[in-house]
Amino acid sequence: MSATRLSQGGRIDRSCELAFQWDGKGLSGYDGDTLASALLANNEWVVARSFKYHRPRGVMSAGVEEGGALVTLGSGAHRDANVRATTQPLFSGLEAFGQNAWPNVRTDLGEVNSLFGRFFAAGFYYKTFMGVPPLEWGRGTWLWMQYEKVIRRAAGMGRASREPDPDHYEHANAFCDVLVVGGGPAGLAAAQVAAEAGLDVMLVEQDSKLGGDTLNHPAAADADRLAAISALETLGCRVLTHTTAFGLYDGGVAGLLERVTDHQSIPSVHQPRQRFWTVRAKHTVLASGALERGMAFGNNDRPGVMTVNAARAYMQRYGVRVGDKLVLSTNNDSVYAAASEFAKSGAEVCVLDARARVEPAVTEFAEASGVRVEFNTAPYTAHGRSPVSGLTTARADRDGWALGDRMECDALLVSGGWSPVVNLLSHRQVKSVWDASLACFLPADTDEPLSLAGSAAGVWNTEDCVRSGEAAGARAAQALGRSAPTVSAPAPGGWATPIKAVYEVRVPGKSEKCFVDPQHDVSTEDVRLAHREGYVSVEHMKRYTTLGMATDQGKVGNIIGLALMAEALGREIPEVGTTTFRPPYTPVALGALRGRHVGAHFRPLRVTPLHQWNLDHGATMTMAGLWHRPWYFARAGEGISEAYVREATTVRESVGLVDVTSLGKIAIQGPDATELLNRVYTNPFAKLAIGKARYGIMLRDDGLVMDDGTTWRLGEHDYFMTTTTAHAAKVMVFLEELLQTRWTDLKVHLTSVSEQWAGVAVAGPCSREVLEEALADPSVVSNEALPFMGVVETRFKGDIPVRIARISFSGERAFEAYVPSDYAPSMMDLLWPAAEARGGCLYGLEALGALRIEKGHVTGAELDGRVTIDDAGLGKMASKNKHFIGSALAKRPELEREGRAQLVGIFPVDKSKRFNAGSLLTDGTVGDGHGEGWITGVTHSPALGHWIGLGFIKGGASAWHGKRAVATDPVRAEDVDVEIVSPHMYDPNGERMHG
Amino acid sequence: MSSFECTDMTRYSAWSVFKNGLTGQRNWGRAWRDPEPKPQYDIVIVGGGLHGLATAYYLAKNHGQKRIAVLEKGWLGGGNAGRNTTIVRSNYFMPGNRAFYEHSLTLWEELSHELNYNVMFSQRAHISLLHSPAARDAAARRYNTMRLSGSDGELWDLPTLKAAVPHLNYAEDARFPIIGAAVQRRAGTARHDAVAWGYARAADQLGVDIIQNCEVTGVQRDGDNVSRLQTSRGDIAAGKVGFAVAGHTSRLWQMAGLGNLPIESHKLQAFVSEPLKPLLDQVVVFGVGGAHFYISQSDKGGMVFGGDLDWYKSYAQRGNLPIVQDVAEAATSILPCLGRVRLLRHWSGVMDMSMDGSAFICKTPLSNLYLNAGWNYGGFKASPASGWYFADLIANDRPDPVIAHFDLKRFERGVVIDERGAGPDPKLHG
Amino acid sequence: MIRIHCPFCGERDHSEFAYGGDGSVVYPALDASAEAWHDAVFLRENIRGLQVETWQHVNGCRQWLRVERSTVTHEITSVQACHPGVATVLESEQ
Amino acid sequence: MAELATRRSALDGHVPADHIGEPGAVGVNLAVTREVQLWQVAAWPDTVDAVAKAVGSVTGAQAPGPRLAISGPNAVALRVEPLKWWILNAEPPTVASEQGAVVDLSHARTQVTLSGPAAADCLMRHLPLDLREESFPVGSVASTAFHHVGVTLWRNDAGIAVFLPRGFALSLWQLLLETAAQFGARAQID
Repeated sequence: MSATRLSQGGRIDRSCELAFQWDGKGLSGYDGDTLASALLANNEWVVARSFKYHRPRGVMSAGVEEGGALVTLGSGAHRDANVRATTQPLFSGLEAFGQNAWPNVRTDLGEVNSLFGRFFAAGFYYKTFMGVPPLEWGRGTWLWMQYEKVIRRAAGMGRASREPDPDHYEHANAFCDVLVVGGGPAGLAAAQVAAEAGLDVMLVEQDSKLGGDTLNHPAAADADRLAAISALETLGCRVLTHTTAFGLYDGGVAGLLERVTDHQSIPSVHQPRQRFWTVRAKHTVLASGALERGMAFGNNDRPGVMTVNAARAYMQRYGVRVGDKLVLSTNNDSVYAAASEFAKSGAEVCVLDARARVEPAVTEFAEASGVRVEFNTAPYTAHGRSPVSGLTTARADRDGWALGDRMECDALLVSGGWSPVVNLLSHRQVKSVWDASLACFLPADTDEPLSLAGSAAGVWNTEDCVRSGEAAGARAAQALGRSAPTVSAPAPGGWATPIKAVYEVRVPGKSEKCFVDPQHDVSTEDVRLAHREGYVSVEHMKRYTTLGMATDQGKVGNIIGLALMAEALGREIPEVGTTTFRPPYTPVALGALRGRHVGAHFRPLRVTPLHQWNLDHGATMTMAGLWHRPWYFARAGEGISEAYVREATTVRESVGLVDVTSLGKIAIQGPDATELLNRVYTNPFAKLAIGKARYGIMLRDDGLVMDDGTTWRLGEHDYFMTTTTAHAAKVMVFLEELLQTRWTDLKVHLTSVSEQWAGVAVAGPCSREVLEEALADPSVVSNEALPFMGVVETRFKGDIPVRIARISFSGERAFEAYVPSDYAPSMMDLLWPAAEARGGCLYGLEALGALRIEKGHVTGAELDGRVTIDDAGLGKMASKNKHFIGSALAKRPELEREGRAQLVGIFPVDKSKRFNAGSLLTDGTVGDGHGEGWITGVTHSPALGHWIGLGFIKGGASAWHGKRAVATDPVRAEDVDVEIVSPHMYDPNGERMHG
Repeated sequence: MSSFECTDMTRYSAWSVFKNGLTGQRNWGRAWRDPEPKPQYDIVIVGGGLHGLATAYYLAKNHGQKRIAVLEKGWLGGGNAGRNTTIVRSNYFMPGNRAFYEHSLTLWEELSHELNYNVMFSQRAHISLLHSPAARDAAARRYNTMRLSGSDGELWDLPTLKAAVPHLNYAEDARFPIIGAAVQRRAGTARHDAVAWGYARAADQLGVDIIQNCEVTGVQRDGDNVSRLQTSRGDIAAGKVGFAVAGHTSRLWQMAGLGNLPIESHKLQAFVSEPLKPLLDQVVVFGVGGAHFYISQSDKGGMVFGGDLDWYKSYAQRGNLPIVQDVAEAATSILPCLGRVRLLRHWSGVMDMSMDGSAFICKTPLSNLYLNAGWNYGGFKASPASGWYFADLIANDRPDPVIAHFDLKRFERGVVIDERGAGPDPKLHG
Repeated sequence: MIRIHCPFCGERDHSEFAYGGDGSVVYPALDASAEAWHDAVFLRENIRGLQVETWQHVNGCRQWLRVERSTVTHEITSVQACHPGVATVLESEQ
Repeated sequence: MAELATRRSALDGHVPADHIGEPGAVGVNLAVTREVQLWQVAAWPDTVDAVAKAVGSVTGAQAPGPRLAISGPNAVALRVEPLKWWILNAEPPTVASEQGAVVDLSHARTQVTLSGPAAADCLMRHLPLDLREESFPVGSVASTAFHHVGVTLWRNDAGIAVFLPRGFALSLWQLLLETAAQFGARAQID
């Protein structure tokens, strides 16, 4: 009554014993085991509990299709839920736990759910839990949410860690001529033929070893496998094992997941846990194999019920025979080799073949080994709990099935037919074609550079698979222009006796719980209920019953569900439909998909050449798009508020320096540069003199404001444009689009020189003196030589080239100086002592904001993509004498309507009060809830001595003269009476910057 | 009630579930009939998605209309109804949008009772993470508008957020440190398929013919009037016709000979992880540094999430790898524990992306043709109000003031209802 | 991943490119009417099938490209530089 | 400051002196060029030949065609865009604006050269380009995306030179070092 680790055979290394923990229990296995084979060898039959009814679940397969043996691996931050025990290589020190059960999977109190199973039919939750039972009285969602809490706790499978994942992952890119998916006989043959034709071939295999199903054959057959592997090595074919091709995408691109260290006991800290490959192949051969499916019969989910080929794998590959007394149930020829191998190893074996008769050659060999065969027989229901102890059979009769006999067994092995793995083809939205004679979906033809080979193409015999692989390899070679021997691909099939389609064994008048999707506890009755209720399209059935939506995506259960629905509808399977498999083929950790782009590297950080210099001088940084920029430079005892007020005050009183490198900078060169600028800016640029700069506004095509900035004329055909930090890339791309697609007659080159030039603004009454001290020739910045909006190219001391414009964002006398980036720290080492000597300061974004709000200068907070140039108070910059980008659509009636919200300044009525940006401006009533306007920015104005703001309000300042306005901010529970004023709140005539 | 078999099981309740449990679940009837199309209807709605079904339901329920058909080319709810991340919220602030989405949210709150179908609307709160004072102020404006117009909205500081969602990435060296959140507590998630089925069943009970596998292949005009629709199941004459076929609006529009629309079809991917025990109780939204990401956990335990469009026009319901990577980067950067959580499936839906990110519910150049389109990312949450106002428009042949600007002429007038301020580029309105 | 054959750089992942939009739109002259601009800026044929569209090889040679691509299968049938002068230069050098 | 100011690379102070990562052999060498000299020369579509000649006169060799670099006795030219060349380590030619345009990008890019047996593998962990010797031989030039940032590559006798936009250089450098650790690596600046 138990599984046995055989003393010999298999592909495990019995000299290398591995200790591991299962649910706190110390067990051991061997190198080469999977967790599943090791658990079976230790007679651990119940390894999981099902989703809904908490029925005991054991190992049902030996591969990725596993719907039963899902466990949790590791603990703490390394905890990994829902791991398939059947694909997890065993390593020394592995820790695994049962999940979805309490106190443990062997004794789970959740099993009480099974008692109420009759009420938990598919979709029952759509019909209740809305209100107070029994008749769902009540309103709203409150009651549902109480039920939902309980439901959520019961649902879910494993428990994920809440701690940050401590592992790292990476991406990798690869290119090849031919990508072969699957390292079974067909894949190996395809790779070899393609490589022999001189192609660059990559072969990926999800298993730890190459060989595919031949690994489940007696080890004596290994010669062919090893020869094929060494041939690939000689040919220089790239082979990745532990690697799953999880998705096929456009352009011949495949996504692969390589599990680099998941099978290692103590991985190197420098190796990633997993690697996500993006492979671009010119041709792809899918040799992804086929999966054996079961049949629906009573208690077919019990531990001890598994596929025949799984049991064969456990014996031939892992040296574990799952029982002494084995019953095999089949509807096809594929089980007889395994049956005779079991018998030869000493087990008592009985095959129940659902067919009336088979070709004698099929059973001869097995029977000679002592296998008993009963025809017209199938399991009706399994008995025993964990594992099964026997079964009651059903006998085929004219009307279907009739109750048969009771038999004893240690394990019930089932083969309901084979399903080619067409999932990757399905990712390409190629629908597969039903083949009634083979009872499976076969891959359909496609125009894409894809070939199917081996059992993925419905070829059942190993020799045929090899030939099928050779044919696919040759086809790939020929498609890529190489000569290769023409090999004719074998036709699908290969069984001596046709399969008999058996999906469910049901005896009239009897009912047992028969599972279609064991992981989600979807039963045959659920499918029939979906039919009764009209959820008959395959997608409705799937969604209503949740069939095929578990972690195996219905790899084996879907066909049974389709067959049952077809039967209920009295139609054929293809008329019900096929399911579309979505990537990934097997689930992929998000960590692998993100690679190294996480945490601090989620997005690349952009820093200015002054970054370190700023930090060294006390900067606190803030983010601005991808940039880090100085926010404020706190001195001892200061917080942000004290610091920025001091900085802004210093700028108005003496001088301040601020890093403005992050502004976008574009070199605009060529004979038509002036024409380009004149077309994209709203204001005239045709007559800007060399050595002058001009502030400009750009609109979008739809007439709303896109960006602002200054453009400097350095030469006849040579301009230097600055954009806002936020829109630098967007402006560059838009100008490139204009020149390359719309105005191709203009000779203009654009080059982003944002990275070439580091900039600092020197602002304040003492700004000129500071510059003079740093310049080789101080006279170039005198008021006469460099009047407001003048531009000069000159040198700092130390022979540092610099271009300087006298422009001002602060409203003070100010200059922007740009030097080649590598010289930026040297520039600051010249400017800063000069500024410091005059009581100057370094300032950051917060003070910059305070200064610009005082002046009513707009930034991204105001230019939010919804305002017109008039709204922003810049209407005078829109030329009436020329057409420019946006000028046509800016004239649409709503955009020119009277009473639109206009840029204004905002003062508190009580000057001791502050108010918040993001507040709405109202007339004191709620109105329609949208208010009369809104506040975009606030600051404590050092110059005015109270809080001020910028914002928009209907009609602008003039309409609100003498009227009450309220800055209302319900989310911060503040209402402040405010006065609406001109946005130019400080030095409205601009006298300070002209001197 | 026409041909619908009315049994005492028609009404869903704990009682009916109990009784059916005792009788082997044999007495449930069809959720909706499978009628043959009739040659003529008063009103034909093209599109058996959420918007079409809701429209038919409210036409029958609110406006007493009879002889209504919904034509669906495939299976009900097979478009974006079945391919979204199920988020329901009303944090819109532009005039029109604000009232519209708020009305939708109030309809959601009673929808399970209204339809007698549990759509599992769970008001688990919608949390938009904030990363800078500027972002907080922009959110304040939006949420203040919500508050002032009778909705709910809050700004959370960091301690409040940490208490509610302790396992977000609060590290100071995070690329975009979190400073707080803007929160709508009444927002949440619903079971997307259930909404389609619930509307279908409720509409069917009011006599609406829901006809699946019925593709419109031609629109026959009689001057400025639609006279009949050619379908894969025969010609159908209609008094009034409503189009509600997200993703494919342009095709029908052109079948009707109406030229071009301010719409492009783009695809948006959605993602679900393996099922897990409760890990996240709220909807969390992240948008900074050019990234856009939203995540919640379904009742079944899957983490359901999504990000941006694939950035290029497409009618293909399949996604590509760059967005898969982007979304995984965002997911694990804000919830670092998700690194080991596995993606189970990713798929994509086809969106009507409009030029300003806002929808159309409007009359058309044809006197008896009405348009419901351009839902961008927002279609799921909008569906109850969309059906409500579209039904009202069709029944009364005039737009309710709330949808006054949901018309095709707004771009000629220069009306700006652009929630993102992104301008006339459909792909930017995610 | 769509693979785009850039006439300068060769075949590359679409992630290096930025999608522009409908390449059949002819933008009117700056002095054209608001109606003409409205149609160009706001109305789209939204083809289901082969369409001409623009992409910029933004992380490559920065060329704006005119690409013929199916919006259903994503298959690309032709790519050329939008700028006729650049297209000529590339043709002569390939 | 009477003496000439010195240039400061974006990676100054960020180049580890010790062996990086996996002990043993060095799989990747990462060398930062401290002072890059890089000029861009652009032509108009109808002046490509003339500008190519001007570029050639500076490098002392023919101007390279698309995706190529050609090293002349005096300097190297890289063809980076259909109408643009980069000239390394030399003063640019004089080009009248009717012929084209010249702009200095010496400070705009940070040059890192990867060499060693795993250099291409290390870069291909990040770049969607086939950098194996046979596909990207010496003299090849390509621009691509490195974590959303545009970078330009050139394989020369010393290895694969990567030109990183200066502001992103540090961030991308950190990613390269992280990746290089699995191969065993050394870094240097000069």
